[in-house]
Order: sequence, then structure tokens, then C-alpha cells
Amino acid sequence: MAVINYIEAVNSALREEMAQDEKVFVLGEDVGAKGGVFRATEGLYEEFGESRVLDTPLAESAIAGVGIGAAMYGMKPVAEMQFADFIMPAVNQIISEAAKIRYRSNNDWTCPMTIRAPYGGGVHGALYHSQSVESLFAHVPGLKIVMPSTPYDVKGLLKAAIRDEDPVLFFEHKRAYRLVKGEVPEEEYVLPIGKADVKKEGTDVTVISYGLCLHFAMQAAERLEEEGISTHILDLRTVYPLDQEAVIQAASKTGKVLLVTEDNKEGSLMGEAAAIIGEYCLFDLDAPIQRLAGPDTPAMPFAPTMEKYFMMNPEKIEKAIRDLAEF
Amino acid sequence: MAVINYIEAVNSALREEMAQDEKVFVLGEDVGAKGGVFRATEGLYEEFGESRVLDTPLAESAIAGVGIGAAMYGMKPVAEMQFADFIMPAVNQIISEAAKIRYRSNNDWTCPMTIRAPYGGGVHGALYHSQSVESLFAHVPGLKIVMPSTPYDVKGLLKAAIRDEDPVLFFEHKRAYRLVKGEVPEEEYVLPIGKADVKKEGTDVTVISYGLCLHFAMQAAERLEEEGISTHILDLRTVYPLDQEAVIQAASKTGKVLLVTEDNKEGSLMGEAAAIIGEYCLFDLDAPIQRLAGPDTPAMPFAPTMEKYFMMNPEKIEKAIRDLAEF
Amino acid sequence: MASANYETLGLSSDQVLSMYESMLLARKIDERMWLLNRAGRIPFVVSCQGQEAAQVGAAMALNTEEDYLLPYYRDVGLVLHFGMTAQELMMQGFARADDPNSGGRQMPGHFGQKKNRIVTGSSPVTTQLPHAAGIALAAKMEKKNFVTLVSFGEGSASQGDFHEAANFAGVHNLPVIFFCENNKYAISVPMEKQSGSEHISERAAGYGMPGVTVDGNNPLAVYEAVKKAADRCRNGEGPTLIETLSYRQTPHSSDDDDSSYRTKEEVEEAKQNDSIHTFSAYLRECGVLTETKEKELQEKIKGIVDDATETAESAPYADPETTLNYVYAPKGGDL
Amino acid sequence: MASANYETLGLSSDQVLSMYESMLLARKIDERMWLLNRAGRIPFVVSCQGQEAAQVGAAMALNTEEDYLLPYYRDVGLVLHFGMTAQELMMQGFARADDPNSGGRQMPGHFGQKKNRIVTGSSPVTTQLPHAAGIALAAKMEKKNFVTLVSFGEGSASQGDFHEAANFAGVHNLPVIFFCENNKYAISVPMEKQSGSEHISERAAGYGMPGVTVDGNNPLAVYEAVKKAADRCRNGEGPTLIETLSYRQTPHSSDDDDSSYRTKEEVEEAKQNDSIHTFSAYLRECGVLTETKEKELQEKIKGIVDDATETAESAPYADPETTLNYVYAPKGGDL
Ligand SMILES: Cc1ncc(C[n+]2csc(CCOP(=O)(O)OP(=O)(O)O)c2C)c(N)n1
Ligand SMILES: Cc1ncc(C[n+]2csc(CCOP(=O)(O)OP(=O)(O)O)c2C)c(N)n1
Ligand SMILES: [Mg+2]
Ligand SMILES: [Mg+2]
Repeated sequence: MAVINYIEAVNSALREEMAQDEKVFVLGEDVGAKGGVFRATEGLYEEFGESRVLDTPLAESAIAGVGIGAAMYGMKPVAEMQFADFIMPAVNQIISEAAKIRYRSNNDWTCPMTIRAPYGGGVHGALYHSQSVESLFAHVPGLKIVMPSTPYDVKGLLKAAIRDEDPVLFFEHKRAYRLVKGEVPEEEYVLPIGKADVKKEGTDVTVISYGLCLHFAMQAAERLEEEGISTHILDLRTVYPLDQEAVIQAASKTGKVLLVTEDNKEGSLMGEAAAIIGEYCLFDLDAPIQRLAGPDTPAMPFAPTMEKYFMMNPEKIEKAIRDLAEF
Repeated sequence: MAVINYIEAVNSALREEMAQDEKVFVLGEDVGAKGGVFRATEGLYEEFGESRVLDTPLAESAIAGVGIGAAMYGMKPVAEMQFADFIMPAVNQIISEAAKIRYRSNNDWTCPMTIRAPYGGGVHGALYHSQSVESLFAHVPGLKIVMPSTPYDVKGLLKAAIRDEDPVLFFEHKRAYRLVKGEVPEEEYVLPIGKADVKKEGTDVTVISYGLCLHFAMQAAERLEEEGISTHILDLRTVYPLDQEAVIQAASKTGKVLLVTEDNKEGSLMGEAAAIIGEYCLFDLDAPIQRLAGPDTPAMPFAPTMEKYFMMNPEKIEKAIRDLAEF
Repeated sequence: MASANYETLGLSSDQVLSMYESMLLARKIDERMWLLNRAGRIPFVVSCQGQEAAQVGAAMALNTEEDYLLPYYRDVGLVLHFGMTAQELMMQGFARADDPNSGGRQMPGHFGQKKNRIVTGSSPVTTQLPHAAGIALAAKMEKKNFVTLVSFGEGSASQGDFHEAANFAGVHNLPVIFFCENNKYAISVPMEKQSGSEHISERAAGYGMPGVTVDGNNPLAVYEAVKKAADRCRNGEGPTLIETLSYRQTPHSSDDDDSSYRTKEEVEEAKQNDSIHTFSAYLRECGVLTETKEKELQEKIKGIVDDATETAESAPYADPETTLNYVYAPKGGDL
Repeated sequence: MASANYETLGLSSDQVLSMYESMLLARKIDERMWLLNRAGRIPFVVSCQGQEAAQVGAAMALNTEEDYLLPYYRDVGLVLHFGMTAQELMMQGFARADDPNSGGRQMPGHFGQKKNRIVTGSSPVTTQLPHAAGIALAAKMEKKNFVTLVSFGEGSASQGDFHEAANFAGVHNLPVIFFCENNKYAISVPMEKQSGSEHISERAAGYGMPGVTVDGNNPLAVYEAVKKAADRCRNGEGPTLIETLSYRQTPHSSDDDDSSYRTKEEVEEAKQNDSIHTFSAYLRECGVLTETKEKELQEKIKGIVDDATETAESAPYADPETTLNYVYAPKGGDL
């Protein structure tokens, strides 16, 4: 198996799906000759031509809306939002349209579209190039939201998203793009959307997380292993709809739960995870349900002092796991 | 004290604030000569003139954005979104701009603006005139979200919203407009944003809710009183940021908690309430935390059979309280 | 009315007669809906009255066997021509399970029927414009020769999506027709408070496409403009913006009272140009229509509307539990 | 360059000289930022290079004591003229606590300074246009005579907010100037893929306002256009859309590599029209500038930039815990 990084997994999934299905095409700002501002679409313009790798005008509502129209016709558009922060102008198209097309037409019309966007901080991106936007959509029936943590998951889930018969939001952690590497099989594979994944078995404390934070949790767990604290780690992978069963199993296993997200605390989708646990695992719990998250400020600042203060990191998680273990 | 209905309370708060402060003005679609499609702004056009009661072009991003500009200058705009469902095109202006202006300018600029919108179902409004949209914003630091249940709260909180130094989203339940009546003092009063309110004291089961559902809960509680079941009812009133202390107190009081919202279940703001309870009240709980909400379908359908199936009502709440009491 | 003779436009007498029939059918369905609403038998109606000529003129210029239509809520005339039946429309009015648009899930006026290439629409205005550009983009990518027509009110042209869609179509030279039915009001807001320009068509130049304003009470003028635009589409010459001028003869919907913002006199005066009457007069003038024929037509249509009403009213609602269906693909999906 | 003599525009030799000085200062600050970035001393830079003439020409036509400015991220020339100092700009570049724009919270180029009526901006493009309409609306409501100028790139003119803001301003006849700095690219996307029309100014008619395109390399031409637009504002004649044509001389930002989408030759050719050189030549021709004076100016500016860099670099960052400040009103708010 080859070791590739997170963004290479994105690129490779796109390339394979485009090669395999002529209906698949990519649209977005700077995805063409430039290959995307992060280079996620690098080489696709050269390989598949201008008509399947479309540089659009600077207009996110049109990027989503044109994609939706093409998807209703029967194409398989993969739209890129240059930064997740800039998905905001497209919210009406995504929530009012993409999410509701199958439902409102009583299954007559469908919208098999993927929207990719880099999210997350730790890249000196300041307020508008660092946000986590999943909680904006993680209450919208009709959407699926995928947020993978490893190159393996990225590739298998992005291919699944493109083939899905319904709209999928696919959020990629931009700090993970070149930081996170991992093994990916040469052969073709697809992973199931909607299924969480146990990334580490453990017995003392359960951590439930996703995206870049998953890696911070893995690092924290590794260090704590030396202290004799065993951490069970569940990677949500699909954050909407949540894999309830997996959350219940993971929480029940240790009875001590830490929910970790880089997002602001109040109203993050970890509230939903807590609610599931509070409903189904109450009598299995040995400690209060803990959430570790960003502070409730609009987004992370540019200056390194403040960015660091806001960002999640292994140390914060390590401390929280230790506190729970000792509870 | 006069008994007025919910929408009269809206109208009266607007009139008083406009009379009192020349900087206050109203803008939105059809708010002028027509007085609003629900008549919330009735008579204001005649009393304060065209320049303070502005009929805007049909463009919600501009309604929000123009309001934001005026607010930054020092005006006190009150923007109306004709239906909460149509706030979607304005999400970028609300989340990227209004919510972050104070923070991003390090307290140099501010955005003292109110955005009113009628939400909720039970009015044969179908998919796009029935939605609850609060969870879209209930994770955005910088915003405050008020969702009152009674005419008294409507009036006192809308006046507070207009006077607030930061942006406030004020969601009014459209089914409550003419259904819900209540006493309102003749004298001027203002209520604090950010404070929940115990609407009924009880000892067996705690219901936490807001908006129209609060009334359904009151009706259910009344019926259950006859069976000897005593319900404690907390009205959140401000749904973001949540009044943590009040939630903790209310949950701890009975140890059995039912969270009720008309919104879809997964990802509703009741997840946040559950998380607070799971973190702070775990050892006071005598039963799993229960949530009663709409099903996870995009929105409620038009046909009465399906609308009824989706909508919250006193019977559903009554059953859920009884189940908890008997747990 | 029409100064141009229909024959010079390449239309046969049968065709203009069928146009008139469609206009009349649309009007009669609409009038029935109001009666049903006022009698408490259906909860809501939103009207085409005053816009039938524009709608039918446009539909006639399209190929209803292959072109795509993204109508807005007043487009009874357009969808009828594209194959939706009176009965299907009534099923929608009564929110019955057999409503092909949504199975009773959406309000009346939210059209959609895949077999007739009528693309599902929603309530938030103007969202359909980018969709139309997307379908036209697909046509271009797949080298198909169909035309996409998307309609909307003049108020809806104030939304950002109008701009983004038109510009996208302009840049990519897409085979799409932006069809603006300017009926002078957006609920209570008149054109002067809606648009900085006198005509919506003046915006076309900003996207590099032709823009025309035509008399929306004249189905032949509309036909001519749409035909030309459709030909441009099929010849690879790109999009066109067409604005039709007419007047909304009813209140905005059954929930609206228009007396607070316009006078009865204004409405009455506008009705002088009611296309149903002026086109009927024109067809008689041309000898295409006679009094007898008109009577026959009126009776035939009454029969259709009666039957449709009866069948729809006695049809069942969807089962309550079906509320849960079709959030995602029924099976094979991953969830 | 400039065919029009500055005197016929009513400008004094001192004024044109100060214009040149502002242009040069903007350029030199920008160049220093790149050096600092490439040396790893600041994390990010986004440039004004190539647009100084447009920015300074516009600023000169406004009343910097009362008008409102909503700049976009390249507008070093505009904000300098409105009172932001080189040192303040450097504080922003180094993300220091004393950055008046945001206290180090925002990336460089996100201007805002209330005392100079420079309105706080964000990263999502075009959101500032409705704000400008709102401020102009407030001016009208409060019967104040100030002008609001809002600037943006030609790519940003594709956003729905451009349309909604321009139309709002058109309907209400607001005293606002929409100032589009067309530098031919939006990151990698050239004008042909960005706009259906050749010029952004062609969109003005659709909102009932005048639209003009001027040479953005000629500060006097820009001055003239903005002066006229400002006069219109103050006379109650409403908004104007102005498009300046220039060329983005640097990559989009320090994170961009422009070699994947444009040739070195193209960039070099564009630099032939660099306004810093052409305006300098013009001023010498007019006898306003001499070699000695130019040298003095260069030295003075170097001193300013050196000092600013030094002071900023040695200034402290904001304390980590201040991250939590100013989400809401510090006190007196209800939360
Ligand atoms: C985004 C959005 N905002 C508001 C509404 C409420 N609304 C429904 S129709 C309408 C007026 C539409 O006017 P116009 O586009 O001129 O169409 P007309 O009804 O006149 O045919 C409004 C404001 C809506 N449906 N969508
Ligand atoms: C809504 C939004 N989408 C995408 C971006 C990313 N982005 C930043 S600048 C830019 C190009 C802007 O081009 P233009 O408006 O022409 O200004 P220029 O940089 O050329 O001066 C893009 C796509 C953004 N900032 N905001
Ligand atoms: Mg209209
Ligand atoms: Mg540009």
C-alpha cells in the first residue's frame, strides 16, 4: 500500500471517479488551470479538459445552484467551495434546494451532488479561513455530511459521496491536507457513508471526535497509554446523520465520555452526541459527559497567540482524558 | 392590564420604540402600505412615514446587509424577513457580517440590529412556510436569538432586542400570532435577553421548551395535574446563548427531563440543552434525558394528514411527560 | 390587439386556436380554484390571471417534447402546455396523494413533473435560475440540442441568484431563456420600489446577452420573442432575457388583500387589456374563432374543470406515516 | 500619460504631488510587506501593486473628513489617504495588538478604523456593498451630506450582493459610489471567464445609474470620474458605478503562484503601464516633480517605512486570553 497525504487522497478520488464516469465533473473557483488554491484538483484540467473542470465566476450561490441543476438533469457535479467559510452565500441553495429536492417532489427528482470544502484552523487563516461550518448543516434532513480524518477514509468516502444518489457535503480539514499521511490501497475501494469507525480500542475513557481533532486525540491517547490510561477512540466520519449505534456502543464501553471538536462549544454537533448518550447510555455512565471544544468566540484570530489559544491540540485533550480517567 | 395577542405585542413594541428613538426604523418586504403579510407592522407606515418604514426590493441579503450598514453608522434597524424560511439568502450577511463586526474590529465597530422573522408550522404553510430555523444560528457567537412564547415576553424582549448593542434574531411563532393571548401592562417595561423563565412550578417532571410548544406543554401539564403528575416548565425565551444556570436548575429540580421543540430532532438546539444537563446534572437524573421533536424530514408537508403527523401538539407532550413520570 | 398576423409568424390557425384554448383552460382552472378556496374546500390559491398570454405564447415557441421548463408559481399556462393535466393541477390544489408535483407535500403552484421535464420548484423565489443554468450547462456538455426556459416575477429579479445565474449563463454562453413575467407588483411592492431600472430587460447587457421587453398581453408577441430566443439557443448563440409586461389581476394569493396597496380602479383599468378577451377578439377578427366555436370551447373546458375538481376532491390524502418517506434514496443509499 | 491637465481638473500642483506621494508610499509599504513575508517575518501579504493610481485618484476626489469608505483588501492607497498611517498598516502586517483594524485578529488587508470612517471589512467578498448602501441610506435619512464609497474587484462583482446592493441604491437613489477595481484577474480566473459582459460598468443601466469605465493607471482620470460621482451624490442625484482598468502586478497574495495561469510576458507587458512610473513622468513633464524632489520623496518614504516596520515588529501580540473579548458589548449588554 502506498502512503499518501490527505489532499492526494482527495485528488486521487476525484481523478478515479472522473475517469470512470463521464457524468462526473468539477466546478468551482480556480479549480481549472490553477488546480485549486490548495491543489486539490491539480492535473484534472489537463487530463479531462476545460469542459469537465470548470472555473466558475466568483459566486458560490451559482456554484451550488448550477451544480444542483446539472445534478437534477442527471450529471454528477462535484462543486468546490474555496474555503468552507465561503459556503455561506450558498446556504439557500444547499438547504432550501439540494436538501429538499427529493422530498418535495415525492421522489420524482433527485440531486446527486457533492460539495467539497476545506474547513478548520491552525493555518494562520484568521476569522474567515479557519471556521468549522458543519453545525450550520448538521440539522438539515436530506443532507449527508462527511468529515474524514485519514487519507484512507478521504478516498473511500469521497468516492462514495460522488456516487451517492443524494447531496453530500464533504468537509476536508485544510491543516490535515499535507500534515496527515496514511496508507491507501492500490485497488479500488469505497467506504460506507453513515458509519463511524473505531480508530482505537480502549477501556478507560471514550473519545468521540472527527477530522483533525481525531489525530490530536490519537496522540494524546498514545502518551496516556504510558501512564496506564487506555482510551477508546471513535471517529464519527459522517457527522450527519450521526451513527447513533456506534455512539451508544462507544459511550457504553467505558462509561466515561469526552466529545472533542474544533468548533465553538455551544451548539456544536457534539451536543447531539451528548443528547444521544444522555438518552441511551445514562445508566452506563460513570462520569459527566464532557465536551472539549473551541471557545464561544466568532472564530479564531490571526495573531499566533490568540490562534493557539483557540485551537484544539493534543495537550488539551490529554488533560481532559486524564481528568476523566481520574474521575 | 390589557389582554392582547402575540402579534399585537410585536406591533406595540415596534411602535413604542420607533416613537421613542428616531434612529429606529423598519425595513422589509411589504412592511409599508400593506403593513406586513401578517400585519406585524400595521399602522407604522401611516404613523412614521415611508422613510422609516421601508418597503425593500425582494432581496433578503440586501435587507440584512443594508440594515447592517445602517447599524454600523449608528441607526437601529429592525429588519423583517417575511418568513423565517426566507432568511437563507441572508445567512452570509448574518453569520459572516452581523455576528462578527464587533469581534473582528476589536470593539471599534458595532452592529445594533434586530432581525424579526415568523417561524413555525401548523398553518398549512408546507415545506417553506413552516420551518424552525433557530438551529441554523444557535451556534454563532456574536448573535443572540430570542424566541418568546407569550405576548408579555414578546413585547418586553422585542424592546430589549431593539435597544441591544449587538445583533439579535427575534423569531416569532406565526401560529401563535393570533392564537396566543395574554396580559401586558400599560406601563413601559423591558425584559432581559439571556434569561429563561419558569412558567410553571412542579415537582415530578421538568419540561424545557420555547415558543408555541411552551403552550402545548402548559396544556399537557394542566391535564396531567388531574392525574396527580406535577410538571415544572422552563421557557428558554433566549435560545442562544442558552441560560445554562436556569437549565441546570430546572433539570436538577425533578431529575426527569423532557426537552420539547417543534424543530427536527437531530441537531436541534435541544441537543445543547441535553449536553448541559449531561455535564452538570448527571447525578441528579432519575431517568434518561428525553427529547420530543419533529421527525427528521426536511420540513412539514402541506396535506393536513402529513402536517398533523409532523407538528408538535399537547397530546404528544402529555404522553411523553406521563412516560417519564412513570419511569 | 396583435398587429402581427399569426401567419407571418409561421403559426397555423389550429395552433393559435390551441393557444387560445390553453389560455382559457388556465384561466378557468384558476377561477375554479378561487371558488373552491372561498368555499373553504382548498386552503390556498395563487393565480395566473393576467399572465396566461405570456405563458402560453412562450410555451408554444418551445419544443414540449424535449425542452426543459423551470416554471414559477403562476405558470399554469406553461405547465398545461408541457403536459400537466387539469386533473393533476386539481390534485395539487386539493393536496392529494396523487398530485404528481409533490404528492400533496407542497403548496399549490410548486410545479414539478419529471416525465414532462417540468423541474421541481420551491417557495424561495429565484433559486430556480441557477438550476436552469445548470441544466443548460448539462445540455452543452452532453451536446444535446434542447432549450431550457426558466420563469420568474419581476420582484424575483432583485435576488442575487438572478444576477449569478444570468452571469453564469452569459460567461458560458448557455442555451437558456430567462423569462421574466413582470406583472407590476411583488405582493404589495410596485415596480418603482423594486427596480432601479424601468425594465428588467435592461439588465441583459451586463451579462452579454440580448434583453427584450414585450407586451405580455399579446401571446403572439411573446411567441415571437421566445421563438427567436430558442433559435438562438439551438444555434449556440447563448442566452436571452425576455421580459413580458402584464398585470396581476388578482390579489397576490388567497391570503392577500390588495386593497391596502392599490385601487380598484387601477385593477379594473388593467383588466381592459385582459388577453383572454383581446386574443379572442383577434381570433374572431381573423376568422379563426366563431361564436359557436367559442361556446363549444367554453363548455368543453367547463367539463374538464368539473371532472378534474370532482376526481381530485374525492381522491385520498397521503397516509400520515408517508411523511417519513423520501428524505434520502429509498434503498441502496448508504443510510 | 494623462491627456487632461491636472489644472483643468481644479487640482493644484501640491495636490497632484501629494497624490504621487500617497501612491509611492502605498507601493513602498507593499513592497516591504513582500520582503518581510519572503523573509518569514510576516505570514501573509495581499497587494495593492498596480492599483495605487486608481485608489489614490479616488481618495483625492472625496472629503476625507466626512465621507465614508468601505475598502477592499487591496486598498492601501485609499486607507492611507483616509488617515491610516504606515505604522498602523505595519501593525496589521505583524498582527500586533496595536493594529487599529482588528488588534491582530484579522489578516492583513481587512481594514477598519472608525475614527477615520473606514468601515470594518471581512474576507467573504462583496458583503460590504449592501453595507455601503445602508450607510448611504442612513445619510439620506439623517439628511447628512456625506458620500459613501465602496470598492471591490471585478470578480467580486459576480456575487449576488453586488446586484442586490446596486439595485437597492438605485431604487432609493442613494449617495453611494460603487468603485470596481478591475485588475483583470480574480486569483486565476480572467475577466472572460468571470463576466458575461466586457465591462462591469455595463451593469449600471440595469439599476438606473450611470456606469463608467476609466483608465485605472491614470489617477487624474479616476479623480475626475469619482469627483463627478461624488458631486452627483451630494446633489441628490444618486449612485454611480465606476470601473477602473488596471492590472494585478503581483500574484494574488503571498500564498499564490501565478505562473500556472498567466505568463511572465503578460505581466511584464502590463508593468509597462505602471502608474508609479507614468505618473512620475507626467509630473516631471509638467514641472511639478524634479529628480531631486523625487529622490527626497523616496528617502522620506523609505524612512517612514523603516520606522513603521521597526516599531511594529517590536510591538507585542495581544494576550492569548483576550481571544475571549468583544463577542458582545463589554458591559451593559444583557448577557
Ligand atoms: C426568498 C423569498 N423571499 C420572500 C418570499 C415571499 N414572497 C412570495 S412571492 C413574493 C413576491 C414575488 O413577486 P414577483 O417576483 O414579482 O412575482 P409575482 O408574485 O408578482 O408573480 C414574495 C415576496 C419568497 N417566496 N421567497
Ligand atoms: C465569498 C468568497 N468566495 C471566495 C473567496 C476567495 N477569494 C479571495 S479573493 C478572490 C478573488 C477576488 O477577485 P477580485 O474580486 O477580482 O479581486 P482582486 O483580488 O482581483 O483584486 C477569491 C476567489 C472569498 N474571499 N470570498
Ligand atoms: Mg410581480
Ligand atoms: Mg480582480
